[in-house]
Amino acid sequence: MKAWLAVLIALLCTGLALALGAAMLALPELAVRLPADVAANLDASGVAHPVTAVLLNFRGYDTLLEVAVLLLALLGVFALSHHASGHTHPANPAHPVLQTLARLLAPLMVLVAGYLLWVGAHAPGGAFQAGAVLAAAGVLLRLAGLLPAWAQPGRLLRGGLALGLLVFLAVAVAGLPQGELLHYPPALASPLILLVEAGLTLSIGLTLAGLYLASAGWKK
Amino acid sequence: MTDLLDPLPWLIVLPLAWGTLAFLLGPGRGGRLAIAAIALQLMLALQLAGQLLGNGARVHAVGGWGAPLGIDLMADGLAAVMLLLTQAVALPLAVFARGYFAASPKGRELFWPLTGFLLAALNALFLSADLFNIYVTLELLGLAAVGLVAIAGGRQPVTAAMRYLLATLLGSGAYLLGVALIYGTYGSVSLAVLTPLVTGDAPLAVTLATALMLAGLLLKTALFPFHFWLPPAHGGAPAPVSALLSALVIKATFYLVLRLWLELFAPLTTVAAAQLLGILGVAAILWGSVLALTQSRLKMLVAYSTVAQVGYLFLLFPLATLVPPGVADSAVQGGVMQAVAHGLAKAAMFAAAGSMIVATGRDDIGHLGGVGARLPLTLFSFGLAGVTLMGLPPSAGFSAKWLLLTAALESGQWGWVAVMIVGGLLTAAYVFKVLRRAFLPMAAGDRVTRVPRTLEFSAFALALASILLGLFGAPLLYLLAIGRAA
Amino acid sequence: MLLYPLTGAALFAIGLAGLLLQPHLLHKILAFNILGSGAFLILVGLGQRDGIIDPVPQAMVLTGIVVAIAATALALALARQLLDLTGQMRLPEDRPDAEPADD
Amino acid sequence: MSDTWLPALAVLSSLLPGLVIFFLAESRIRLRTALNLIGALAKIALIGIMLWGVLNDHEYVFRHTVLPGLDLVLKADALALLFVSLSAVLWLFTTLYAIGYLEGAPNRSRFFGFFSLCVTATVGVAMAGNLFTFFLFYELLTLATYPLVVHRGTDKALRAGHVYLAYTLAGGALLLIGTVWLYSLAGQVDFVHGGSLAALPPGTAGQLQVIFLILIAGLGVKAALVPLHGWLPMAMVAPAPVSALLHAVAVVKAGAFGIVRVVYEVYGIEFAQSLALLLPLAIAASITIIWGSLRALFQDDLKRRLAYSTVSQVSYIVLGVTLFGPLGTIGGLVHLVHQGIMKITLFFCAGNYAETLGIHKVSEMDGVGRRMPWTTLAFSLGAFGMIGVPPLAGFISKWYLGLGALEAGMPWVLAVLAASSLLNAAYFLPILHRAWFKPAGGAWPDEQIPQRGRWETAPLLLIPPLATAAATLVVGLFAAAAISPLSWAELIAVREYLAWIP
Repeated sequence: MKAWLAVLIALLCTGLALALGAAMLALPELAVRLPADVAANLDASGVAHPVTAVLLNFRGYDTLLEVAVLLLALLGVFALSHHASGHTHPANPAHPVLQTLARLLAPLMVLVAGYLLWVGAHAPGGAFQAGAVLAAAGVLLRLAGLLPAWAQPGRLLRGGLALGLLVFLAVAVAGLPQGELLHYPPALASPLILLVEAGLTLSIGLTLAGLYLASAGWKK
Repeated sequence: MTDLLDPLPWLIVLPLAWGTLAFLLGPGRGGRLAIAAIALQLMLALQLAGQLLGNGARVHAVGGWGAPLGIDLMADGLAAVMLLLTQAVALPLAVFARGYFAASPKGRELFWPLTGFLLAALNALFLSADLFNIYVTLELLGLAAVGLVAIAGGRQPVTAAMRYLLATLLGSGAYLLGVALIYGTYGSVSLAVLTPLVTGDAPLAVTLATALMLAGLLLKTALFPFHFWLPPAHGGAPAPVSALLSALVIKATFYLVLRLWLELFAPLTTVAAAQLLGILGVAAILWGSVLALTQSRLKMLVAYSTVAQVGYLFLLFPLATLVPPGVADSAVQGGVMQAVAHGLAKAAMFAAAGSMIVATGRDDIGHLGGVGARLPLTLFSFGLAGVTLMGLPPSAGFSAKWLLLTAALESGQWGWVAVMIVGGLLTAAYVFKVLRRAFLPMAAGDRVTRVPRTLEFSAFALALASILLGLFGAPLLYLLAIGRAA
Repeated sequence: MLLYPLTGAALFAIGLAGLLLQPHLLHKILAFNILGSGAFLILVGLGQRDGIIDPVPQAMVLTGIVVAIAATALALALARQLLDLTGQMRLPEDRPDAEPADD
Repeated sequence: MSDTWLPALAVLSSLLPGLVIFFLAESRIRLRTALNLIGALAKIALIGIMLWGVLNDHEYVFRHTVLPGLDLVLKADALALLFVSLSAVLWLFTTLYAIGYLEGAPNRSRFFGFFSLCVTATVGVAMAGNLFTFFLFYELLTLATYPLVVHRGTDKALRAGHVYLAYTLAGGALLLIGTVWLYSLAGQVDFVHGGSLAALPPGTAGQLQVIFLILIAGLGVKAALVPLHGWLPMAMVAPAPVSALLHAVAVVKAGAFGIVRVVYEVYGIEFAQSLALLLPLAIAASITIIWGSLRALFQDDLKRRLAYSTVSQVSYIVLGVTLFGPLGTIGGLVHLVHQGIMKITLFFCAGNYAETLGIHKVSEMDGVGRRMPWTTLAFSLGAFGMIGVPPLAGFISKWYLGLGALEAGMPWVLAVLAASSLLNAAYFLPILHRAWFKPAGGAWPDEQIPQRGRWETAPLLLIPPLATAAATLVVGLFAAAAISPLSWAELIAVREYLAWIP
């Protein structure tokens, strides 16, 4: 890249940063204050934790699409690995200590995931955090040589990956008789959200793990 | 019970569902499912348009909370037009894709799931009335598009996909920063809530946000000089993918630019900014057309034609900004008509090009001889699509040109008239470059095999639609007027 | 009170510069993440600039993070395959359309 | 009901067969021929009905709104029918001729498909009820003709097609600008007797003059007004039936006819006169007439010579339009028909010489009159007509043009007419002399079709030129008859000048 261009870009970025700073220092009073709304509707939301309430109820639609994005990324990776040279060679044998450790930790991590999922209703936590822990377990097992890379997912695995989104969609549609998408009946809000989160935990865990495991088999 | 059959949410849920199911079915499966589902989506879009014509624009408060706490979906005339375009283009393309991947299977494994998510993203984007939710739909759209570019594998497509991904991520990054600034200023991301709050004397943060969001969207729309990523991406992907991307994906971000410009940011728009957009459009028209003329690969020619045609879309801004309302209406109608015309015609053109490539076994304009004799219907479709792109009557492209020309003349902006005329002639130059070659007899050593009928007829259907819309375009304009503050 | 958003502004600018200037794809991808984090900081930070904790931007940022992860993963996979195909982790400098088609 | 649909049907009667023919296999010759003839006859029948109606002061109008404030209007009035009947009848002959001409040639489905589209466009041009509709079919005509011009696929043909497109698309662009500009000034400009622009505020006069210039330039390309005529001589590489189409039935006529519409029914002859637009146009036409004839003198290639003769002859129509007064109008309009009949005869004959004996150059024509007497007879009739020998068609035209010139007080036009007639004689008579009186110089260049009994060439090649040659005689002899082109032109002139004649 030409030097003058680099300098120009650097200058522009600095200018942007300064402009942003200046803009932030000159902000008016907020016209809309959502925290109050959130607090006011928290009881009706079916969960006690405001962030979870926003994530899965008030703005649950964002989350629905977010889950789709996650699965979509994995589809993209699978699309690539259809053309990746060299396929699943078994994981390279790892140190026995690592293997034993992984064998011990994996079940524990599943347990932690379950806890995070449950606690999400009233404290920081929830499906994504839980899924991340599950995924970590998957990666750990792979590193320990206990899990093969996923060249192409089998029917069962595909089912697991899609489950979260399908459950979420089903619940979303179930809201239509109330008038809108994702409109939980107040009485059923918390069980429905728990159902969705459970499905998401599994699928997000598998998806995140998949994002690593799908390309793990490509040739070096 | 009527709520359960409300077309608006189903337009988003349905493609998500069938995309996921197609993934469940396994590599390469799900074509029939997709075609059936898209046909259903088309009916839903028509039903929604009918509802709008009956009762005007409508809001769907997801979760029942309503803005600003919840997310609103909003369907007005503009959204309905784009929804109709999307489903109407997707249906023939799905039929085309089934035949195409049967003939050349490279990259068929995940085409259907990715397409399902792509259509879901488009529909969700058109219906969203929430700046942050639009960000999510943008990312869904971008990743689906990148995935589709890469499905064929190989050096050129993967490079193109990488370039495309970085460009689209940068674009949505800028957009997201804009959203953050807006929320930080007003405390909401709902268009309905924000529109009355944004005024001419808005703080610096909002001006910055406007610039950042529009710039990000222009990058995703591939307006000159942000077009660098488009030709390799659209020219390198399998034909059905190229068609989807050129016809629909760039229109989505254009739609956002238009909506934000006309509604949320209207108080901040200036003639200077509008002129700048118009000038970039002119540059795009000239640069894209000239490069299209110099291409030797058919798909690259069509891809550069997209770069040029995107330019036409942006001519509407100088014609619609701070001019008498009548003129502005005509300009907006022209711009949207151009988007629709190009959507149909470019889909037809890429489909026809795909058939020619399958038939000749190579992507080379120099070896199209004999296509005219062996694939008359395909060449005819390519020609009809070309007529629309040239803006010759009777075609939707002409209606668009007519509306824009009228706006230009009535606001006394002669420069744009000249541009549109010259652009039309340049388009003719590169379209006839292809037609002339295809009319020639087959060269020695070349081969032109027959292609499945579905390939030829799906392309023809799209091309015919782009012509007929030129004769029966009035209803579209009535629909478009719904919910627009005249 | 504006510490976070101001930091965010700086991060965004740094990320932007990196994304544009760094030739190596891994650097570009990291730069994109820095850029994203900057935007997230601004979103959360400005949201609670008057001292009241606002859960809405926090939820938005959680969504944004997941999206960013998804994008990063796809980007890494693409870069990885590009490495397999071309032996280098950078986009060819020459004009993209000048590349020979390999199909 | 049927009244509104008749014009649309007249357009469809060639559009539908054309579209079907596109997708017929090469081998389906009989079906293709049947479709062609059915279409042509159906069109003639429809036109016959409308002729009768219009004669009794009836007008057939078809209107369809394309966009708010933009209507597609097909209107069968006297002027439209003058042109439509000409092209419909000549289309029938040309189709017959083409069937014989292209026997065994490749890509015939494509050829006849575009052939029908061409005529569809011409009928649309003729019956267009406003400028937009006219523009629509004018452009369709360009697109439909291109594949015919390049039909042979040779480099020469491709280059000719290139030039043809460059000229006509540019002309179309000009026409579009003029049309949009006029619409933005005056709203929808429907074609009405006496024009409609006179009502506009006087402040717009300057704009209207510029628009007139743009419109005429756009139309002048197809009408081959010098210096916009460059494409026409090049386009003669096309097969003979296509030349007939270009020179007699469709393309140049569309341009000339457009000028007629713009002068009489958009601006109105009086208003055009008051804007001082007629004289410049008259001068342009006169220059074209002389220039075309001069160039024709020096062409050895027969079709090229005929092409330049067309450049000259078509401007007679334009000239007649610019002569302020009914007689000039009559002269111009009647020549629209007469030139068509005479020129198509000449091109048919040129095609026969080429197809039968491989004769392309005038210098190869020595003694051809003995080998092909009937063709040469037809050619001679056409040629004499062009020169203006009484009582042939051309004479009638020139007679009325002369009277019109005097009526309009432009006597210098007589000089132009006289000069061009002399030039016509100068480039036609030598051909006839060679053909009839010089002895044949040994073998013909490339004899394709041998003499078979009385048939000097294929019947389908011989009958059309004989028919049209006979027509040149008939329309001249019986010019006074009730339904002759002349009396029809008089009918139109009366209606155009209704506002003006007390």
